[in-house]
Amino acid sequence: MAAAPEASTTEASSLDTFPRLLAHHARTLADAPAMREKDMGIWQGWTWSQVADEVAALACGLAELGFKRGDRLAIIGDNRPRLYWSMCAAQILGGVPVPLYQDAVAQEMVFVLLDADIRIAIVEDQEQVDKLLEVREQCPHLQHILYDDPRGLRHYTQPFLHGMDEVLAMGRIHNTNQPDFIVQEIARGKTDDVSIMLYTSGTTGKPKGVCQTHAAFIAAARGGMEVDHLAADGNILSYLPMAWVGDHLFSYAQALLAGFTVNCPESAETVMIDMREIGPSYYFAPPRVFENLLTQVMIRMEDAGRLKRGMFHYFMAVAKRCGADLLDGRPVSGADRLLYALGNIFVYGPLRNVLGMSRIRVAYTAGAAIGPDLFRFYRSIGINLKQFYGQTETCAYVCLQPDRQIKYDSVGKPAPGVEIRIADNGEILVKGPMLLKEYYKRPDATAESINADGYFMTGDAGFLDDDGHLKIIDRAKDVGKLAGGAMFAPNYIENKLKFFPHIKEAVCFGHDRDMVCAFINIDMGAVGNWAERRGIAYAGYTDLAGKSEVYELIQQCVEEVNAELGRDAMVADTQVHRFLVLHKELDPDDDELTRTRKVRRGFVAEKYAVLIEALYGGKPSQFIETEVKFEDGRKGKVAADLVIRDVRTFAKGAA
Amino acid sequence: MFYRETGQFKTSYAADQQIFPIRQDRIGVVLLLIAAFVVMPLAASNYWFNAILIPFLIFSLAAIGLNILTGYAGQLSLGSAAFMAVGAYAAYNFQVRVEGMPILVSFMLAGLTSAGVGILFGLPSLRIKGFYLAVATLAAQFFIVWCLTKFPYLSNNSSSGVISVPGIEILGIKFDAPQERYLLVLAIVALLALVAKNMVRSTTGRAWMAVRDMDVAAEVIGIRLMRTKLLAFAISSFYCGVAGALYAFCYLGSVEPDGFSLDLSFKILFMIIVGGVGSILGSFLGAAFILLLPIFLDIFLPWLSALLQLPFDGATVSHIQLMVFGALIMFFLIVEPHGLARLWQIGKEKLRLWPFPH
Amino acid sequence: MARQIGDVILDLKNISLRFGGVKALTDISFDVREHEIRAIIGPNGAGKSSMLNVINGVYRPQEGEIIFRGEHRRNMDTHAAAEAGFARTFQNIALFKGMTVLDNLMAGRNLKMKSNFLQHALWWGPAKREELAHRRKVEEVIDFLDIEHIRKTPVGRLPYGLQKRVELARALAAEPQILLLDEPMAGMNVEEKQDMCRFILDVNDQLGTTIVLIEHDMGVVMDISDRVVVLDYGKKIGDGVPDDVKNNPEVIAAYLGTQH
Amino acid sequence: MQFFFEVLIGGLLSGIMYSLVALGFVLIFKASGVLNFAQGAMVYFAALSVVGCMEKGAPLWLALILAFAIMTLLGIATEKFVLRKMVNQTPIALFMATIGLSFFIEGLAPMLWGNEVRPLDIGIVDEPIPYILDSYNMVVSSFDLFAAGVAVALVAGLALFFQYTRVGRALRAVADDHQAALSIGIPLQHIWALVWAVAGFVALVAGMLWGSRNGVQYALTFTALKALPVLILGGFTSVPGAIVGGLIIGASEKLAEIYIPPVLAEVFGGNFGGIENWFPYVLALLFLLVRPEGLFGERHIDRV
Repeated sequence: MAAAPEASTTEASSLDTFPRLLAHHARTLADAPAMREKDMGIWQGWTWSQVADEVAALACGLAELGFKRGDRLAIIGDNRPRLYWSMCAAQILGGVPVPLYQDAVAQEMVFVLLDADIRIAIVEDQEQVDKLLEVREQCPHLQHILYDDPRGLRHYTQPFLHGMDEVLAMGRIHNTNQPDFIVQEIARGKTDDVSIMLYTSGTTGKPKGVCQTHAAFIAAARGGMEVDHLAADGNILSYLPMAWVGDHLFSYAQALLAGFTVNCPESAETVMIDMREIGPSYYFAPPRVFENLLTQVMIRMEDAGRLKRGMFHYFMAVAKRCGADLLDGRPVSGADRLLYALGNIFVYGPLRNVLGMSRIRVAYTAGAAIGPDLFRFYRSIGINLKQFYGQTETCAYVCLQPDRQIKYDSVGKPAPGVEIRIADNGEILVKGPMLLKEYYKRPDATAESINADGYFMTGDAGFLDDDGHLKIIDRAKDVGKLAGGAMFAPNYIENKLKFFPHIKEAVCFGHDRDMVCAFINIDMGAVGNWAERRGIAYAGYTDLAGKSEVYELIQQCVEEVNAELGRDAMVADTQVHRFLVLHKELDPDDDELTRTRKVRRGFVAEKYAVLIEALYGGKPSQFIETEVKFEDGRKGKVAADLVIRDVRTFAKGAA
Repeated sequence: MFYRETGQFKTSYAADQQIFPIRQDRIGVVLLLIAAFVVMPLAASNYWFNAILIPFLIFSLAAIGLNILTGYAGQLSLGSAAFMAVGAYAAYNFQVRVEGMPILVSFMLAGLTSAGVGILFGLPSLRIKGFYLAVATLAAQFFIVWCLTKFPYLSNNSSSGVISVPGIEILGIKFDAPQERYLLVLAIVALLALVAKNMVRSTTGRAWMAVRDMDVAAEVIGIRLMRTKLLAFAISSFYCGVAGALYAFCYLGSVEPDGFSLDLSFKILFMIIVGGVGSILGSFLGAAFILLLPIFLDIFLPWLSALLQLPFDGATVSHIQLMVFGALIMFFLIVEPHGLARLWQIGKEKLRLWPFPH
Repeated sequence: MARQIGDVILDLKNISLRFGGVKALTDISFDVREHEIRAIIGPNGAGKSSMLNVINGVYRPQEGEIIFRGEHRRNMDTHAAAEAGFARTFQNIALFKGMTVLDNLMAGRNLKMKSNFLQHALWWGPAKREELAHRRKVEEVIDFLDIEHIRKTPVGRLPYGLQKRVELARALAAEPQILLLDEPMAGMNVEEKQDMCRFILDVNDQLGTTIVLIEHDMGVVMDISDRVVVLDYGKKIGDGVPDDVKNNPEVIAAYLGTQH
Repeated sequence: MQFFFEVLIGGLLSGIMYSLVALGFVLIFKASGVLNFAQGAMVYFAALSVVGCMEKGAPLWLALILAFAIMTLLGIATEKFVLRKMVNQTPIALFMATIGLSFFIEGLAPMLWGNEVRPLDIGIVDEPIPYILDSYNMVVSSFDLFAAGVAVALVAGLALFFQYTRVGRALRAVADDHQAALSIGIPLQHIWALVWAVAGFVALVAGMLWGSRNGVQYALTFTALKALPVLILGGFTSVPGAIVGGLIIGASEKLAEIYIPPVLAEVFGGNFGGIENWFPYVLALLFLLVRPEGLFGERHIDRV
């Protein structure tokens, strides 16, 4: 024991690249599970040493195909073990993996494929192969395409297509012939090498390739690991796009650092079932997933018998009263403790179980503001849900909520090693080891985003409260001014609107105008259910959105928000005066949302200019026809005569 | 509610295909086995052993036998009692005629003898189906009981076929006391129940169910109807035969052929209807229910008559019993054709999804 | 495409089938080539299902000869047909309703399983090994037909379209050489039909299975089959590639004559 | 030889009695596809009801009418509370339900009317017909002959009922094809209730005859067990089958009863009475192996 600490420190200090981390786990956690994938009806598993072998073989195979130090490797597909392994394989060879969003259409991929000079792409299946074949002419550099799942590809005879099985076989031979090759390649890696390129979806302009080093992601991963005490016995369910920085941090960087097990679901449709089977200890989901879950819980409970429903609501009230306090270690009366313990047996425990959250130690949400009620619900039933804050450029690592210091309207305290400053215009500036190295081939953009003091300009507006917790208001550039001069933070208002389960999306306008107006998207599930219970018949989204009962419902929500805004002097002037319910759902396929489901404000404003005009022109209604793209690529049109409503506003400071 | 399945994932087909894939169920079964093997022998009275536990286990075994034939293979039989009789008399004959025959071997041979007779009476199933076959099994019922009465050789020349079995001794250990006999029966029944479960969850069982559900399709995928049906008759009769041997040796001690009447066959049929057609668990539940119901009525009806001040004599009680039996059978067939086992399953589903209703 | 249609593997010669006095099939001859999709079409009551039933031995024709891979037979026997590699689906779904999807598929492989009931009774040992090995095979079929989510559902609870798919899966589980499909798309909506079409083509293309199918939807038949036999009142009135059959006056007459 | 004929005729005449019970089975099976195991219990119940009513002072004719009313009620109740609720279930399940029904009736009947054995006198004496005894020296019971006459009359009556009444024709339509019957607007449930009533009537007649011969007692329920081999032989759906089957079973059973036990006794030694309990079954079974569809049944082709 005495000699051990020293040995481990020397080793730990040398664990500065991901391939070295993998090699380390292959030795120390050799037979512990590294990865699982639901396939063929059961969870197929790989231990760390098996993963290391597979990765080595894959790296050798890639080398045989001519993949060299500094090359970039495109990775396209759902979360599959072999796709994660390809990342590490590329890193071993000193290359840079570039994961792409798998649900993007072929033309959207062209930009990245060209921008990153992709020569070799590893893709999941026939679907992705077909996309790449479609755009191959446009990408002259693309030399090899490797596919994971050979299904349906039997008759594809193109010489540049390779099954991963062949490449692995080839690599194994290579590995046996030159056993030192991999060791040497790993040794050649440096911690300041770029380890990954993640393209920012970019709410404006073309995507930019964010280059992050091993050091940056390892620092970010280590900070998170320390705050949340992540350990090798943990499990995570990896189901979010591999191209998203969060997945890279949790499922790749932290998994390799802490040595916990990454579990890949069977398919996108079975995520909930797979989640229940695995029972992850570490879980991430965007707020809308938590929101959908809660809606489902409530809908399913509606069908329960009277007695059970009564019991459920009783104990949920108990949880609301004291659950979150218990989790945060605040004092709670003995009677409430007893009731909560009972509730834990009859409601919370079983509920966590059916949601697949029984074993969760930490759950995270980020990417959008989460409603306080929603947040509170999960914490009150004993799930340690937290928020964090970060960008692709900061390895998704800026602020974390430490245990027992959870505030519902903040994103937590600066994470270990991170410095935060608030600029005069309210913009949040951050500095630390996790900052990007550069934007790929975009020195101009790199220079623009990092100021002279070495701080990265996040583009978000916010402030630190008295306890040092960061609160986000809006995108800095979106914070505008009303014609009257008052500050206008559209996101802030929109989030308040979106906290109502009936409102799925909201877009507010008001910059340089004399009042605030809003577009609303209703939530099809929640409002549909609401309508059914009232016996309101409807045919599809457009019809439902136009019902006067629905308008009535939404108007109530908007007025409640107005009342809330009215109470706060800072934003009282930005109450919503007029609104309309859009005739179609905003959709990434129609470019109205980003792939991460953020509103493309400018695009929407342009596309629906006629509606904005009607809002500010005082018209009672407006006809509009819009083209929509269906999932299979077909196009169609939806048209409707949209009603516009005036809303009651409240005097400043009035309740 | 008590199920916490989150995190119980399966990494091998072996784990996925085990009899109780849910951990809480496995714990429950272990507790049940401990209760049956350890707690009961210490806690139960002789009345419990003799009047409830031993007959319960024996009838469960017979019900498993009938369930294999009727519930799994879909061949209705009304002659289970006759196959029990074959088992009882075969075991008796092996015991008294072969010097030094171990009792367990006798039970085994009794089962095999019964299986042989079962195959014989199963032969018509190759050409006839449904009611015709059900009626044909009545032939077995009447013929076998008649044979046992009329051929003195079969009862070792005792008058009118009554046999009194010798005591049980295994490897020098006597099984005389009620709890000793209980443990013997329990061990045999538990083992055979496991064997039955193994069969019904493998190719054999699937072939039976395939023949039951859609015989033409079964034939087309290569299942041999003849072999499958006869195997079901043989296994079913084996179980009934062993149950019969236990019935004679461990329960009554002295039996006569008329004790294995059509009424007994019906009783076993009722057990599987109430318990659950096509369920091993159901066989136990049904046996318990049908066995406990008269005991319950014996207690409840006098109480009721006192309450309502109606004169219920013994005959009336037995008439009410008949009516309750009949009504129950109709009730289950109408309301829950898959019996108590299905109710159990529904309840379990509810608990697994708790607090959600479905 | 890359799919190679091979030699004749199944040859039916002068088949006649009667039920009592009713003639179901009269002197019908046609052949099936390896790897092809062969359709049998015809108006209601033309004897299409009877034809399939003759091919895999459910019915025994009074006259004729069935030659499968050079082996001459007076008639098929269902068991022999199954062993020879015939698998089929039925017009009115003939699944084992009380069993799960998984068990239905496992039952479909029963001929490949060699352990006996005594080994099953003991379970541990050969029976278990065999069971698990075949489970793996069955999972491949489940994966192929995208029915992972219903693996453990009793088939009786499934909607019609899925039951049809499960029946196809059960047939595939046997790894057949010839697949006989009796109206695989009957009663389906457009989307389900498209799916089924794709699966049939996938089976033919990727597993190389020869397919004989009966179908009512002429569009589907003409799209996916290599050759078509047309029956009417138990007699063959046309045989050839879809385009030829489409223009055959006798076929047109039969269809016009019965559809109105 | 004379003795042989005497046995044969006796057998044929008692076979007619089996046919009567079998007839009840056939009626219900034809109309609803249910093999009604409770037919024996219904015979018992009907006979007991007549006796019971007479004990309460009703004359025979009134007792008969009352018993018929009771049987009709029972039929309607069975249809309404049991069969109607089991429309989607397999025939075997329905069969098992009638076993339950049989138990229910076996409990209900003695609850209502008491369970002691009682004689039933319908005014027909059971003694050898003097003429036949004199001329052929054979014992032929006048009662048996009367029973045979009743049976023939009943069959004739049923035939006329089926052939010439609207209800009868409807019944036949149902028997042939449920769907077709539905599509021509016959309420299936009424038909079923009616058919149960008719079966109840047949049970009543059988109960009268069996009861007055052997006394009204629980053993009357066993008549169902006598009728089952008749059904196997004659087919579940054939009225003539039930008659011919009954005759064959009756005759062969009596002959077997007389001629087989002595042979067995000679071979094995001992007493081999009681052969009639199983002989009809084995006979019917052997017959089935040769001709699975029964005497008059139709060959069934599985459509797939």
